[in-house]
Amino acid sequence: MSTQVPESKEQTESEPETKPVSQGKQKRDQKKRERREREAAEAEEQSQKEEAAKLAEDSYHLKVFRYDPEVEGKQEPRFDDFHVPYKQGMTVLDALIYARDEYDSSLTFRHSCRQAICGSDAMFVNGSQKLCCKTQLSDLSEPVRVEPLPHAEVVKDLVVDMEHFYDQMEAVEPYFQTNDLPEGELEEQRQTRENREKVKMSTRCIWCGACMSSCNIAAGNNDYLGPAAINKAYRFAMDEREGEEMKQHRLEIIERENGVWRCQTQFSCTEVCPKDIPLTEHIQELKREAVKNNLKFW
Amino acid sequence: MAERYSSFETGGRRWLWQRITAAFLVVVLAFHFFLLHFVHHAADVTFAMSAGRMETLSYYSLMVLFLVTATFHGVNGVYNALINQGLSGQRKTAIKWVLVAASALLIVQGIRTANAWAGLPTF
Amino acid sequence: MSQSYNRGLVEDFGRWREFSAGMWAWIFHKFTGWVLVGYLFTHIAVLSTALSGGDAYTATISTLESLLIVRILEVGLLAVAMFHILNGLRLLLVDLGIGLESQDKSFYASLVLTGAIVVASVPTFLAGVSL
Amino acid sequence: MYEHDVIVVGAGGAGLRAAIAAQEEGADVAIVSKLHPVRSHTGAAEGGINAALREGDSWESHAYDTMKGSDYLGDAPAIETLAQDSPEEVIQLEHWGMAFSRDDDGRVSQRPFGGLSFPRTTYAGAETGHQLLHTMYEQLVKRGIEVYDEWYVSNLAVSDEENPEERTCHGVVAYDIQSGEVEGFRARKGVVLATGGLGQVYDHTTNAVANTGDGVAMAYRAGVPIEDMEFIQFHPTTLPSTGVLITEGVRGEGGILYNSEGERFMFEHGYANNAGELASRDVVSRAELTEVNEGRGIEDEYVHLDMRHLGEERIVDRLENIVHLSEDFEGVDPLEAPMPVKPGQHYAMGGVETDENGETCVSGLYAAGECACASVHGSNRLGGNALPELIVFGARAGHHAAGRDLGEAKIETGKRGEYEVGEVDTPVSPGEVGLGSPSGDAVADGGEKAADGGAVAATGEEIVQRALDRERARVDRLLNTDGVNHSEIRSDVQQSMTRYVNVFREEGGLKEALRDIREARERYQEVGVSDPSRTFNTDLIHTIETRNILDLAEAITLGALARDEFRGAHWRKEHQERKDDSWLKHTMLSWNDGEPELWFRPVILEGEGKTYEPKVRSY
Ligand SMILES: Cc1cc2nc3c(=O)[nH]c(=O)nc-3n(C[C@H](O)[C@H](O)[C@H](O)COP(=O)(O)OP(=O)(O)OC[C@H]3O[C@@H](n4cnc5c(N)ncnc54)[C@H](O)[C@@H]3O)c2cc1C
Ligand code: HEM
Ligand code: SF4
Ligand code: F3S
Ligand code: FES
Repeated sequence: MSTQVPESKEQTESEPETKPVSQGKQKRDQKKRERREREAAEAEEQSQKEEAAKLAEDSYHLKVFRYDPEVEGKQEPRFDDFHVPYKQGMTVLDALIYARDEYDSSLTFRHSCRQAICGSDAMFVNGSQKLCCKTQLSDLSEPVRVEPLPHAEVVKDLVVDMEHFYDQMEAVEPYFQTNDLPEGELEEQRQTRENREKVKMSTRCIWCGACMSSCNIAAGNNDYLGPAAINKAYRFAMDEREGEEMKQHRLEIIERENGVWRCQTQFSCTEVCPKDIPLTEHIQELKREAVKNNLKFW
Repeated sequence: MAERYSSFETGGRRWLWQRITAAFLVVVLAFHFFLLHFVHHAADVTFAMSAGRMETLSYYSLMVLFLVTATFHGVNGVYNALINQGLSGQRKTAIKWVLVAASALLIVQGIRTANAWAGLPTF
Repeated sequence: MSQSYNRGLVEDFGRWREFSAGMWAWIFHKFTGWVLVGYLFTHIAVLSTALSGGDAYTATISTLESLLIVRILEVGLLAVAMFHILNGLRLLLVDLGIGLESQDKSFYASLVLTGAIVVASVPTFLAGVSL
Repeated sequence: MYEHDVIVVGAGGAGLRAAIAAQEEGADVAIVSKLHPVRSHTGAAEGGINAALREGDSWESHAYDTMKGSDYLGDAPAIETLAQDSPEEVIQLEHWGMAFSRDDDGRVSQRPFGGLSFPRTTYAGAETGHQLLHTMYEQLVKRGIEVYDEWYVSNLAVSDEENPEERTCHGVVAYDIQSGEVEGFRARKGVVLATGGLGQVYDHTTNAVANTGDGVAMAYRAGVPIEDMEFIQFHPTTLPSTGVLITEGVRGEGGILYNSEGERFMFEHGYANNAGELASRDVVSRAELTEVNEGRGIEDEYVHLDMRHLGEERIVDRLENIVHLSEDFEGVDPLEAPMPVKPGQHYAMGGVETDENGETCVSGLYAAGECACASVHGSNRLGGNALPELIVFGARAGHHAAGRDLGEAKIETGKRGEYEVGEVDTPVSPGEVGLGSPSGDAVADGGEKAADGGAVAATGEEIVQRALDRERARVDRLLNTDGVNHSEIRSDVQQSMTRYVNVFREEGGLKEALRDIREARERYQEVGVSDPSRTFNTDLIHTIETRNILDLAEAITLGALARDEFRGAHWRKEHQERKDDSWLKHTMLSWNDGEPELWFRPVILEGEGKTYEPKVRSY
């Protein structure tokens, strides 16, 4: 646990200067003074900037969830308001980046690719799970409320703990397994186009966790595999290259107590998936496969 | 990891039965409602009329089956809902047996009532 | 691991305004299912008066049926049952992989149909009730 | 302190392959990555992976195409290794279950790609990189390889002998983003850098926000030479607000570029009278920028790419994902309006100098992927050649680091063999600010001087510990300083780079950029982190990254200024021809105690049984 609060800045800065001061230190102090003046000016400028943005017609009002276990004033969660000047094509992520770079550099959120492929910026925007980089501000009503993903613990601001999600993803043996690879050195396995087409959508998952966050069953029951992990299982179970025997094994995995049977076809996963994966459909298909499979032995 | 899912209680059977009973209930429930609210009005129901119907074996067995399926379907539904809310371990086992007991009671009581109408012993 | 903040359950149902069709269907189905189980138990309890003799049974039923509140509850029961049945059928279709793309439409259809059937049967249900 | 045989820094395609390879050799391997593996930017690659798989194709032909594409600045041993190993590696991916697109007979499909003499690009729809990344991560899970995700590697623990060629890398120092702890990682056998691209040096790039070139900068400061940094590939059609790439396919299908006057400028202004919109990437990029610079851009920023005339049916059939990209990321429906596009940074050909086994001149230190320069791409990368580079050199680096004998490398690293000292005339002195001042201001930001004295005979553990102590002090200092926000510095440098060191390079502009970078370095002396928290402090991480961006921006500009010729992606206004007599050599930069030193190493054109003769590059 790292709950220690870093020494406050005042302390370090006002430490009495008794020791002989080196030239370098003097220079730094000089700079520090200048900097403080400049900062004051900047703060002024910044609030002016915000004021101006607020007044400007083309600005968006964001209400952003803030929380930090270590920082006083943020230990109790609160919402901060940001007014961000709007530009054609601006996404929620762009607005957050702007707010961070221009107003408050401690605003914290995950992001990387800006093109809906890394899956790091799923958040709760105006009440539903959205991938921020893929959500145009112009499609939202103001004020735009940005919160961390529900049903996950908040680490700080908009960052949630993804460990549980990763654990579930990795619980379904999410790797290709087969017992008979072709002989020749440069021989690939054959796969029909139809079969690739069948698994195609399921391979598009970017592990953003939006689906898991939207599913009430997953929220109530931490053991439930959740839509993304089941979809991962689907991706392999339906891949003809793995062979029949492996498919049996895969069905056993998703059939366990907290596998597919927990899904109550809420459809919220399908609704929020930014990659348009038909999750409910995949889950339902696995249920049917599992039932068929069981009937064989009855 | 996968070990966490080692419980071999596959929910599959209960899931399937929930669907099967649902499909059955659609038909029987519709019949039941129709008979008792539209053909006869509930207000006019008397012991004698019920008794009359119950004496036919087919009606009697249909109603018992109706009772059993409805109980299974309803109680299993409740049980599922509780599991979905994260019920597990001892509490889960406890709830399970409470529900089983309640269902047994319900079914026994129902059959006794039916027997009363059909003129069979009510034990 | 660092500390974290759990927002608890507010986020579950405090958000009802943003729920989508599938979510509402799920909530309604749950609710109606529970009401039906509850009814099943009461129903059997009421019917068991038959065990203490034909007259007791007939008397109970006619007393109950003469109460407006019971009649209204019966209409409610019909609504609940109707929705549960129709949405149940929708779910059965979903289980068979039919109509997943129009799952929201079929939910609205269940609602509308339930409404229509209930309205249509109000006269039958309330007929002959003594006020 | 954590300890493993092999530490892999970065979990993109290259890092994952390296880790798997090291594990195949029986090593205890761990990955340390600032992003969870599946968040790596390899996932963004769309096009495909080149590999000579079929009858009628051969590795020789792949090598030849690559050499030609590199404009004869690639090293033959590296290029031939790439061409020879990639078929096996691609089949390996298929055996790991990667969802390649298929032909009717069920075999992996291949398609033609620019600059290739045979359709040898394997692909998985328009999401090849995503499939590759996830397939490899799955293998990682299968093997139970340890991943320290969201750990930011901020320094290498390298011994401090006088010459980089004598140094050894013993591990890394990393910062746990979630908890704020700084920890040492000792590597018994080797460290593999696989930190990816450096697109964030520019303000407009197809690269991810995390692509800040950390590995290149860290290796550079530890004394490892960096190679051919001036060669940056720009893509002509990226969306202005995010840098999302719009594939060449749009122009291939018949999309047209217009300026603000509605002119089809590729023809009307004579940039490419034959090929028009289909001219090569650099030609189109320059044409677009010329239009904007001459006042015919839209909003002084971009041009229009119009595909409406193709008709909705054809667009939806062949370019459906483009419709979504444009709508989602730019808010423009390309069926109704032309898409705004402008050139954006796309790929860095240069990087950490390695041999064909991925090893650098510092023993125990390897690099693979986009951060490395074994010199496969020379002065210009062919489409579809980066992904095979990841898996081929990732695997070699992993195997070698874990101890497999790959034979003597043909490429020499460090100042060994043939090389010449170079010189470049700069307006301001490059490198660390305040070098040589007694106050030690040069390291005020915590960036260390390489090889700064100290006992040479330290054990590996001591060396990691020393680096760890320094890093802890740096983090404390940054957290406790109330200084300039890094983001201003970063964005100034990014803008300057885009303005002066992009597809157009003029002597005056390059010098201007060096001045800007110098100024930024000075401001960076006063940088501070305003977020005081130890929990998930991205402000801190970005501040450290900004330092790396500064060093790399300078390296790119220095290289660009030194190389007075036009080769591949590097265009100089004053020098419009390729000068084979004087420039068949790699630009090398070494960080000597805070000061970049320029030198050159000849290109190796002798391959297996044949020598590649520089020819005019025309397609
Ligand atoms: C839009 C786009 C399309 C492309 N299309 C193609 C294509 O079709 N074909 C092709 O061949 N190539 C293509 N490329 C190029 C190719 O995708 C990249 O060169 C390649 O993916 C880079 O892979 P990598 O493993 O080197 O780095 P990355 O995948 O970028 O991974 C870098 C890793 O390093 C980690 N890291 C970075 N810094 C640190 C640090 N300080 N501490 C810890 N970890 C760190 C990151 O977390 C990440 O895991 C494309 C590139 C882009 C941007
Ligand atoms: C008449 C036709 C009926 C149909 C078609 C039907 C259908 C269904 C289906 C498909 C489910 C499962 C939902 C899921 O698991 O996703 C369900 C759940 C349930 N049903 Fe029914 N049902 C019917 C009648 C009844 C009756 C008569 C009762 C009462 C005894 C009942 C009580 C329940 C309960 C309690 C649930 C669980 C609800 C929950 O999830 O909390 N149902 N029904
Ligand atoms: S299935 Fe969709 S919503 Fe769920 S993690 Fe994958 S991409 Fe995200
Ligand atoms: S939201 Fe949950 S209940 Fe099933 S359909 Fe999706 S997993
Ligand atoms: S930033 Fe990568 S998915 Fe949004």
